[in-house]
Amino acid sequence: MLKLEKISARKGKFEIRDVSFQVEEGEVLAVIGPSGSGKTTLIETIVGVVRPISGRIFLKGKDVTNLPPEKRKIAYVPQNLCVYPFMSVEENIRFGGRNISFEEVRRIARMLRIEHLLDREAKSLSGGEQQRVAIARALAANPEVIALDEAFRGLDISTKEGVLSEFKEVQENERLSVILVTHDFEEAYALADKICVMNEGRILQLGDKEDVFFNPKNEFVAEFLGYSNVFEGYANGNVIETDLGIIKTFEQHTGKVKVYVHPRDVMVVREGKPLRRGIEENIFEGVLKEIIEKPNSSLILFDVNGVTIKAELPNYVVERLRLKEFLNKKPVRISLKTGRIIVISK
Amino acid sequence: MLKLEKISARKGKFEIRDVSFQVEEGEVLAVIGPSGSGKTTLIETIVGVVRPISGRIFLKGKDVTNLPPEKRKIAYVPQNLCVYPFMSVEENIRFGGRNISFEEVRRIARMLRIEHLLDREAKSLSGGEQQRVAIARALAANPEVIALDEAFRGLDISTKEGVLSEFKEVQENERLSVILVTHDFEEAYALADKICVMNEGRILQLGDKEDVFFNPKNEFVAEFLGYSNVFEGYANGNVIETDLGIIKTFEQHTGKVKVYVHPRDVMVVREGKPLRRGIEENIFEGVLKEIIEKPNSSLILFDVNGVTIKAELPNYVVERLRLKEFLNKKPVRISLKTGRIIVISK
Amino acid sequence: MRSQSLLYLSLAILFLFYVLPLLFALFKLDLSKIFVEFDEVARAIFLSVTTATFSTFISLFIGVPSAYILSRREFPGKSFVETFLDVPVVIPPVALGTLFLVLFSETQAFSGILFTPYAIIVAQLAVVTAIILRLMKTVFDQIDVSYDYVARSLGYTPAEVFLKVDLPMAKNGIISSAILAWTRAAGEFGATIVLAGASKNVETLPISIYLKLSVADISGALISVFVLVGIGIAAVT
Amino acid sequence: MRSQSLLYLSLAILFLFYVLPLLFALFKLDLSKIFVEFDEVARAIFLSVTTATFSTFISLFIGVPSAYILSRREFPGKSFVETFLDVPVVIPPVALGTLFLVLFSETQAFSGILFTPYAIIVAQLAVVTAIILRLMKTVFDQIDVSYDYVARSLGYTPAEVFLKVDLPMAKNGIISSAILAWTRAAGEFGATIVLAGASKNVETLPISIYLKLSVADISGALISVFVLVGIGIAAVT
Repeated sequence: MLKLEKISARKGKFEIRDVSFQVEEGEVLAVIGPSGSGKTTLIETIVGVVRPISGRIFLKGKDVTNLPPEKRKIAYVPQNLCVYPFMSVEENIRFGGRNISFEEVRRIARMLRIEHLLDREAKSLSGGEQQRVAIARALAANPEVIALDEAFRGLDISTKEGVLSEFKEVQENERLSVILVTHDFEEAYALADKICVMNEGRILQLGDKEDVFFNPKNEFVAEFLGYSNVFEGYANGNVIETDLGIIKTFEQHTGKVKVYVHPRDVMVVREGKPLRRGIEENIFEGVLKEIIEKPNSSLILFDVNGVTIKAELPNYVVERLRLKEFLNKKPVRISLKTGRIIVISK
Repeated sequence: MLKLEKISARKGKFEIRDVSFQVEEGEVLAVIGPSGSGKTTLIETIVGVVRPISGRIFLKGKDVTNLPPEKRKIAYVPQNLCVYPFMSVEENIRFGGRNISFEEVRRIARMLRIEHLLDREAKSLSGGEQQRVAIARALAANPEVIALDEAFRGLDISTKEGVLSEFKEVQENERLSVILVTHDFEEAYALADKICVMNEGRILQLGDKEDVFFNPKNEFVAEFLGYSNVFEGYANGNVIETDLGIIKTFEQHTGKVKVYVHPRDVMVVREGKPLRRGIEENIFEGVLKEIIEKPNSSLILFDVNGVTIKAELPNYVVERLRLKEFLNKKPVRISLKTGRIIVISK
Repeated sequence: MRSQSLLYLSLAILFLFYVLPLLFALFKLDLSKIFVEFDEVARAIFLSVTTATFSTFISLFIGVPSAYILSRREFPGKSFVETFLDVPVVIPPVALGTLFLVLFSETQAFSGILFTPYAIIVAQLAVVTAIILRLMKTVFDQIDVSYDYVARSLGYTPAEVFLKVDLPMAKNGIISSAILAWTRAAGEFGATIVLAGASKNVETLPISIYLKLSVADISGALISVFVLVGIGIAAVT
Repeated sequence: MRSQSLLYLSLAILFLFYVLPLLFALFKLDLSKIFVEFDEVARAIFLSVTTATFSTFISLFIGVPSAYILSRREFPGKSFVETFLDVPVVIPPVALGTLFLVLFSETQAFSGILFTPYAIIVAQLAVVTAIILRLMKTVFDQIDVSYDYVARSLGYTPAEVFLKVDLPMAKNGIISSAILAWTRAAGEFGATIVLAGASKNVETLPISIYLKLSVADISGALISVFVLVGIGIAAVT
C-alpha cells in the first residue's frame, strides 16, 4: 500500500534519516517517539508538503515521491486538527469529498457520531468534536491512506478510551490504511498493528506491536516503553551477574550487558504458597520502601541489596497481600518473570 | 492551616460558588474536575489575585480574605510555570527566597535534583526541568501553603511517575501543605491525602482519596472517575432489577436507582474453579465482543443480555484465561465485585 | 503604594496631553463657518474619500497576494525581500514622495500626472501599500500553514487553497487592514504635498488644513481637523 | 499553475513599485553637492537626531508605565480609554499638530515655544507617544499575567513586580518600540510643519526636503532623502 524507501528529509531543526517501512491495506502503523524525534517531519513528508532529500515513496506500487500532495490521495489530520472555523460541520466534511452525496455525508457523520452536529459552526465545537470532524473530513475524501499526527491528544483519560475504541471500529469496518504519529505509547498500542519507534530522526525498532512492547531491542526503546528497572551486569551463558545478584535467563548471552525488567513483570511471592512453575528462578529478598498509589494499580518500590526495584501491582493484589503492613518491616520475596527479562549487549 | 468558608468568586466566564474546605498542615488536597469547572479561578482566589464575591479565607486561623497576595505566604505555581526566562536557575530560586543563603539554595536544588542546572539560563530548560525550578522557587519562599495549578501537565507517561514520586517525597519530608489543581485523577490519587471533585464551580464531593475514588456519591463524580458501566434499575432491599438482570448489594436501597460498576471491579470467572467467598453473587453469562489492548492491562467488552459491560483486566490474566479464544464464541461467566457496586438514588 | 500612584500619574499626564488640546479645539470650533465654507469642505471630503478608496483597493489587490506569497512560499531572494519589508513603512512619506517625484518628473510617460489628483493616489499608494503588505503578512503568518496542508492533502491545488482556505480565514484581518489603510490614505500629507503640491485642485482634507493655516485661518482649518478626527474615531470603533 | 504565477506577478509589481524610484533616485544623487551643502545637511541631521532622541525618551517615560497600567489594572473608565487608544495613532499628524497649535497659540504660557525647536519636540511627542503606548500595550498584553501573580505570591508588591518582572520581560519589546518611535520622530513632517513652521531655524531632515523642493532644488532634497532612507534601513536591520 504505502511504502517508504530510505527517506531522508529535513524541516527546520527536525530531520529524519533513512526511514523505510511499509503499511499494508487495512493496517495501522503507529510511529512513536519523544518530542523532537522527527515524527511530524516524517508525516509531512508522506503527505507531500515536505520534499525528501533522498529516498522514494510508493503508493500502491506507484512512485509518488515527486507528486504534489493534492495528487497523492493521502488525507492528513494534523496535530491542531485544522477544522475550518468559517465553515459548518457539514461544509467541513463536504470540503473533504467534493462531489459527495448528502447520504454519504450522513453516513460518515453517523459513523463518527457527529450526525447531530452537522449544522453547527465548526468554531463552536469542543476539542473532542473537532477530532471527529477532522477524521470525518479525511474519510470523505476516500483516501488511500489516512495520516494522523497526534490526532487524539489532549482528551480526558475517561473520554479517550471511548474515542480510541470507536476509531478502531471505524478503521476495521472500512479497512482503512492508517499511519499514526503519537508520543503516547498506550494510544499506539490500542490502535496499531505495527509499531515503529523513532528517536532523533531514525527508526530504532519496527515490528508487530507485541514484539516491540515485549521485546525491545535496544536501550532507548526499552527505556521509552517503561522498562524502568535497569541493571548492568556480566553475562555468561544463561547466568548474569548484576548488583542485584544473579539473574537467570532462558537465552544465552556473554559479556557486558544491560538487563531491563518492566515493573509489570515484577511479582511479590506469597508466603507459604507453593511457587508456580516458571517463577522458581530469579527470586530476591528485599525491603518494601514505598507505595505510590494509583486508582487501579500501585507502584511499589523495594530495596534489594541496596538496589531499588519497582513493581507495578493491581490494587487488589496489594490489598490481598496486605503489602502496606510490610512497609520498612520484615523482608518480602519478589520474583522477576524470567521469560520477560530483556537483555541488551553493550 | 488553610480554610475556605463559602467562597464565591468569578473571573471572566469561570466562577466558583460556595466552596468550603480545609487543608491541614503537611496535607495535600487535590481539586479535580473537567476543564471549565473553575479550578484555576479557585486557586487564584486562594493565592489572592482574584477577590472573592463572598466568603472568607483563613490561614492559620487568621482572616486573610482582604490581604493582598504578597502578604499571604501562599506560593503559587501556575499552569505555565512562569519560570523567569531572563534569570538563571539560581536567580529564579533566589527570587523566591529573598535573603536566602547559598547553602539553602543548594539544599533546595539538591532536593529537586536540579543542582547541576543552577548556572543554566532558565529559558534553555526543558519542560520537566522548568517544573522543578518553579517548585524550587516556591519552596525557597518558605510559604505556609504551596498552590499548584496543573503543575505536572504535559510530562511523558514514563517520566511522570518519577516526578510525582519525587515530589511526594519532598512534600512528606518537608511537611508541606499543598493545594493541587488537576484534571488528571491518577495524578491526584498519587499525590493527595484528600480529594475534592468540582464541576461548574461547585464542590460535588470532598473526602479522603479512597473514599472519593471507591465510593463516589453522585452521578457526575462516578462518571468522571471512570465508573463506565451504568445500569438503571429499581431497588427493593438489597436486590436491584436492571436491564442486565438482578444485581445484589450489601446495603439496602429502594426506588429508582442508577448502578455504577468500575471496569476494574468486573471479573471473569474461571471455569471449573471453585468460587471465592464474596463473589458467588452477581454472576452473569455473556459473550466476549472486543478486546482493547493496552500495554499493562486490557479493556474487555462483553455483551450480557444485550447490555455492554466493560472489564479491565491485567494482561497476564487475559493470557492465562486465554480470553482471545473466546471472542464471539461460547459464553463467559463474569462477576461484579459486590462490595464495590455503587448505587445512587435518582 | 507610593510608586503605584506614580504609575497612575503617567496615565493621567498622557490623558491630559491628548484630551486637553482636543477639548480646547472643540471650544474654538466655529460651526457657523461650516455653512459659509460648505462647498469647499465638501469638495475636500469628496477628494479625500475617493482617492483613499481607490488607493486602498489598488494596494489590497497588490498587497494581499504578495503578502501571501511572502508568508507561504520559498523563492530565491526571499530572505532579502523579507529583511527590507519594513523599510518603506519607516521611510517618512515626504522622503518616499520625493523618490517618486524624481522618477516621475524625469520620465515622459509619467510627468503629466504630477500635481493632478492622480498624483494624490500615487502618493497614498506609496505610503499605504507598504502598510497593507506588512499587516497582511502578519495576518497570513498567524494562520497555521497546516490549514493549507490539510486542503492540499484533500486534493486542492495551491491556487484553490489560497482562494478557498486562506482568503476566508484572513477575512477579518483583510477588513481591519483595509480600514487602517484607508484612514492612513485619507490623512496622507507628506507624500501628497510633494507629488501633488498644495493648491486648490488637489485640496484633500490634510492639504486643506495646511492651506488654511498658511493664511492663518485657524477656525477654517479646525473644520477639516474634526472631520479627520471623526474619521479616526469611526475607524477604531 | 496559471493562477500561481498571478500571485508571483503581484509580488513583482510591488517590488518594481518601490525599487524603481529608489534606483532611479540613486542615479540622480549628486554626491558633489554634499560638500557644498555640508554644513546645512549636518545641521539638519543634528536637529533631527537630538529632537527625535528627546521625544523618544519622554514618550517612553510616559508611555511605558501607562501601557502597563492599561494592560494590568482595572480602574473606572478603563474600557473607554482602551477604545480610544488607537485614535491618536490614526489621526493624521497635520490634524494632530493643528489641535496643539490651537491650544498653544491661545495660551500665554505655551505660545512662546511655537515656531522654535521646542515645538519640533512637541510635534514629535504628539505623534510618537501614541505609537509607543499602542506598541507597549501589546508587549505587556503578551506577557502572561501569571508571571505577575507568581511574583506577588512570593511577596513582591505591585511596584516591585513592575520593576523586577515586567520591565525585564518587556526589554526587547521596549527596545524595538523605541527604535520604531525614534525613526518616526526623525521623519515627522505633518505636525512639525504646523507647529514649528518651515524655516531655517527649525530645519529637520523632512522639513529640509520640503524647503529644497519648494525652490526646485531636487538634488539638494535627495541628500536628505537618502539620509532618511539610510536611517530607515538601519532601523529595520
